[in-house]
Amino acid sequence: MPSLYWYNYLVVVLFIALGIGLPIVAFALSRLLRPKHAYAEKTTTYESGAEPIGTSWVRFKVKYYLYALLFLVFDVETLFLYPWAVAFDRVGTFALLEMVIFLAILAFGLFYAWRKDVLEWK
Amino acid sequence: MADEQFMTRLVAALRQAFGETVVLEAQVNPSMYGAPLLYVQTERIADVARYLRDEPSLRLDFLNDLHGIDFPDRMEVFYFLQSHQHGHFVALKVRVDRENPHVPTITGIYPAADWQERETYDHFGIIFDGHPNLRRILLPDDWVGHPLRKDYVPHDEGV
Amino acid sequence: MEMNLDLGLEAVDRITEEQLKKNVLFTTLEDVLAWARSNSTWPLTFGLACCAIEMMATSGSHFDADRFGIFFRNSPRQADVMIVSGTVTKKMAPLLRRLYDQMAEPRWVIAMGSCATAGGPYVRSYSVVKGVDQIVPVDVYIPGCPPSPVALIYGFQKLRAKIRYEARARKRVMAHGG
Amino acid sequence: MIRTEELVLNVGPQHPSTHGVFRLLVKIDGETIVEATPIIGYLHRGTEKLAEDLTYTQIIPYTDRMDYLSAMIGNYSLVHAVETLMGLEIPERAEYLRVIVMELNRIASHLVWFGTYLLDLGALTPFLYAFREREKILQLFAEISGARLTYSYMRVGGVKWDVPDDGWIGRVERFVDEFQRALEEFHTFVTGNEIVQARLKGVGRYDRETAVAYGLTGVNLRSTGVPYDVRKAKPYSIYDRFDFEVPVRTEGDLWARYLLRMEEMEQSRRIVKQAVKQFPSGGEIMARLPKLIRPPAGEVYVSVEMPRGEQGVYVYSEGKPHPYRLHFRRASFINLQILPKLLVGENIANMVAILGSIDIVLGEVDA
Amino acid sequence: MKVILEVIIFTILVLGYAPFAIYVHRKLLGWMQGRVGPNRAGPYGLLQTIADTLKVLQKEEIIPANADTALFRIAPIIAFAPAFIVFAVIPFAPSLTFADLGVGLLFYVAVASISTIGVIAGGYASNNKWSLIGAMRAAAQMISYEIPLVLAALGVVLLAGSLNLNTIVEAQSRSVWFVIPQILGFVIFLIAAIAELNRTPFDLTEAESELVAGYQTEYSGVRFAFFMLAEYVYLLAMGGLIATLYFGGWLPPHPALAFIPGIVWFLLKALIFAFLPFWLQATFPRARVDQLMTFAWKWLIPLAMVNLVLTAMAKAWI
Amino acid sequence: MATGLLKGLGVTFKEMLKPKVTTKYPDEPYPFPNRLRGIQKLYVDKCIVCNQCVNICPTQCITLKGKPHPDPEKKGRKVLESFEINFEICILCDLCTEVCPTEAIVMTSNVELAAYSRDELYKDMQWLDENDTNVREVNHP
Repeated sequence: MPSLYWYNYLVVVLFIALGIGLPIVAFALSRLLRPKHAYAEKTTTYESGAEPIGTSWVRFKVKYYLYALLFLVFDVETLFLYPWAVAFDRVGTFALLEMVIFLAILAFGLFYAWRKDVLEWK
Repeated sequence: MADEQFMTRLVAALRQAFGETVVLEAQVNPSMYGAPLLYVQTERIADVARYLRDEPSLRLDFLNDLHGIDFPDRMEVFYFLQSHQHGHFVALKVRVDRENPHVPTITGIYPAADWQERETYDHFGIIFDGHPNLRRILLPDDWVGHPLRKDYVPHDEGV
Repeated sequence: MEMNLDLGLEAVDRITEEQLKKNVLFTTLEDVLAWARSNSTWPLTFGLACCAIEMMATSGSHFDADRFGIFFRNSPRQADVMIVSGTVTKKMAPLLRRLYDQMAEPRWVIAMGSCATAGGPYVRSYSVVKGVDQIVPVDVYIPGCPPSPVALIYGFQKLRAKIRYEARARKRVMAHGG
Repeated sequence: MIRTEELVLNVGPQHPSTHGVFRLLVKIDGETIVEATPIIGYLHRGTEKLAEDLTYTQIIPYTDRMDYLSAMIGNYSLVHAVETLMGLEIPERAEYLRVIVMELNRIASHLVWFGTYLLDLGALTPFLYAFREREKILQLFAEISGARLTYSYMRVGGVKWDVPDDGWIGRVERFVDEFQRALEEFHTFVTGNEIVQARLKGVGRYDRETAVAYGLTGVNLRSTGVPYDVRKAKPYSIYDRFDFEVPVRTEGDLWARYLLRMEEMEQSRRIVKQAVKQFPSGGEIMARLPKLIRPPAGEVYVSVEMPRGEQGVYVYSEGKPHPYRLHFRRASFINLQILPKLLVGENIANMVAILGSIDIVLGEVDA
Repeated sequence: MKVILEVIIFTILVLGYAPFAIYVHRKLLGWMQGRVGPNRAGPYGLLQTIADTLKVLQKEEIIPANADTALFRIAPIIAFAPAFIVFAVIPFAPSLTFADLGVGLLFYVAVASISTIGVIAGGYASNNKWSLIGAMRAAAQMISYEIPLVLAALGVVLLAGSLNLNTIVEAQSRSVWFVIPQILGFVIFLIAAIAELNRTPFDLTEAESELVAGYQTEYSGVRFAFFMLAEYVYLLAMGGLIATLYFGGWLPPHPALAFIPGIVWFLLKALIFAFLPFWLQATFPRARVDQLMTFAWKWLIPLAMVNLVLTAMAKAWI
Repeated sequence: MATGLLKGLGVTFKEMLKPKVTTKYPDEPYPFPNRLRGIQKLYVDKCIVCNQCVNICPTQCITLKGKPHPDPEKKGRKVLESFEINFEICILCDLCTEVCPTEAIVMTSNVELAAYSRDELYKDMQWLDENDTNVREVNHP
């Protein structure tokens, strides 16, 4: 039933519109109520009361990005698992074996990262 | 008196190591747990402190206190040393010229002296020669004067 | 601005309270907003000295500042009230002013304890600011050294009354310039 | 080559975990601290200078405000120095009262430490429980001295107030019994918590030589195996009459310091319990003294064991009602020196935990 | 047209829920800490959060001079919208699912993780060091816990044979609730969910005692409120998902109790899991970053894989 | 393994059911002990203008002025003309009441003193005289 299919996504769009619209309405409402009195000292960057030294937009530590890479690998791989899980009843035991191999490769990758100390947060 | 004997031995040992003039005066102060109070030659204070810390029979390894005192004609720096191993105490004092106050630092021997010397500098303006980071510690860097001197006049520019 | 603050405020406070009790809907928008402001005073987590301990005790189980909607925020951006809880030294003064500047308006200041009010026991000290009102405008002064949590809660009640009064008067009301 | 940059970050003076107006300038790479510089003095109030113009009785309120978490012991440190200089005999009953309030104050002070330390670690509730127990002690203090925090209870020669005649001693006894259960609850609630253990064990470690060289005292020193407690090493008041232990551990890490402070509360509880049992039924609470105290000319340097370590008091007297020079050796001030050394290589979460474990009171650091 | 009305009613309910949740949060915390919590604003303090909301609306909004203004402004929307959008696919009652998508679970997981982008954007745009560290922590933590979360949910998908959340609930009416066969998966999912929600002991991104207020440090006024709102709405959404996946959604615990409408059962279960984090918050301290990451990568992910293989084996052979 | 965590959850859960310790203040007055140091009360006619309280005050917050006794029979004695406590800087150390030989100045346990203006914190003779609730019963131990 294609119409129901589209209907469902229409509702999703409605939710998206509301999810974005609500904050905008609230911001607009607040604009009517709130005082606006900005001066130079007020808009300085907060840093525990002291004057900040340097900006915070620096080349941040690479460690965080390594995790991002790892995540990308694992998350994409888990995506492959979803269709497999849904179709598991139909594809049967052989698919199980395939998936165990797939997972074993994944686990090996994790193990590799582990041994390479990528998982050590320093 | 045990305290007297300890002091006599201590003074003798110091004089043997650094010469007669190293200890200027010595007395036992009963209000300091009977610790000998020695006035030490100002230039030799670091050597004396090192000796007191390293000599096995003394092992005064704990710098309990360090502070300054201001008198009309001179300033003094007071050190209170203590031994965790033997449980005895020694108080040292050096005299400093008010106009040109210089004392050798003992931070190399007792890391504990670091902030206490800075505090003494902050309050009295006594300069500890060789201190790695002799800046004001309690007062702002641009403060004028040394407030614990008796002749300190507040230099107040308001807030 | 010389005016009998005390009397004026208490009267206003009573009216607002009664109206609110009757029916929230029938009060004017101003009253509702004032009610909201006065019931949600978030102080900045900012302890200076001894008074800070009593400030902590006020949020402890025994006095429970949370009852009044007093809910400590760490960032000045989200705070409404700055409780100056202790001695302000000359070294601290510029930083305190910066923190005050960084608070979002409307904002209030409580000078807690005699040190913040006028220097207290350190009034003759070389390094202490004689009253935080030289740096930031103060709304409520709480004497005591340190004021007990009861005194602080009472101070907050006074501040709430003032917030409601200000909403009616539609202006800031400061006892000393401001 | 990938190059990352370091950030210079101000921690404090307005920061929830600096316990006051302490400022720490840290250089961080990611979250790892490369260099740490403590900046103090934001609460420097010039107590030592003020004291030179005050009589000894008038200085007592100022000692309240130095280590404001343990004002009773702060009071005692000053009167102890003056009494030593004068060679005074203190009435028995006053000595017992002093010990009871001092040890109760030690418990109260450690409770604040316990609460705020767990707050630093991110647990909200222990803070509330600790303050609930502390409130009971403050109530007892308010009953005997009239204040909750700044007691000004001690006087040269004795104490200001006798016990309230409505069974104060009995209430103290009841409190110490109840407190034992509260301590047990803390242990189930916090000490046994695996996250707490994982946060504390093996972190912020230093050895015995470092601790001694940096002049650490109190729990910070005892966590490295040096059994140095002023109450035993330089006995004062009537501590020799009580059976208590000086808890010592050798690990030198945060966990050792945590356990020691918890154990100290138990030991203080034991002392109070014994003192209450032995409490003399009558007698004076003040030695006979002139109204204006003029100690003889001379110098005195004595110490007492504060909850944070050894507090030394130096008085140079010229025989006048005012001290010529008064100096406090503040335990927190000296203990804090080791901080930059401990922080290098740690991350921000550990920074907060290490700072908390040194247990500073800014009123004392800056004086 | 009917659906628009329903959605609007629902929106109002969600907006009403958030103050209620914050109120419950503060009351529960208070009771667990031996105090009474808010009790002044309105009867029993019920209007406390309303007062807070109205006050926040009146607060000035400061945009730091050094900040990336545009990003700073939209970050709260990015954080809030996903938390709200995911409600579209949650089955509240047999006949009440707004969007009955075939890939419901996938939709949920995909959309919910966008929230993180808002947090990171807000933290980065502030140009504040505390915010930056908070944002970086958020990035590292949320992506690390995303994997065990997804892997654990796979066990349920395997059992139900569908990604449709309605089908998953219905599958549980035929057998037991999935919490029983998937107990390991449930524990992993719960832990990962709490980490995704940034609740104690995983509340590292806004760790008060370490990072002042984390990524929200520079936010004031209504934009700050939306970060807060996002958190609480996301809590309910996650509670709803846990109830759906593991506790049979709208199903009554026993067929004899079927006379009570499904929506009641659903809300009951969802609220239990939405409020569970408050209890944890009252009890636990915060874990450290490195411990947290180690826990995710060295314990949860391998365990989730084991759980998946075990489930598949059980399904194939039993 | 996680027994400590579970026990902790038990502690908070039990606490939730226990009665709360929170005080009823400000709905009810807070029961302070009688010795509590709140603000002073002055008995004007008891004062003999000996100036001891002025001298002992560490912050010098008391100013008083005396005048000759109006009753000519009590020549040489003095009565108060004005008495002010600058409550801005009073630290409630209790030394003034301790030295007062006639108990003219005593403590009360009133702490509800917050003010909108610093001027209100100057407490004059009349205010201190009228401040007669919760007066401390025993002033000299």
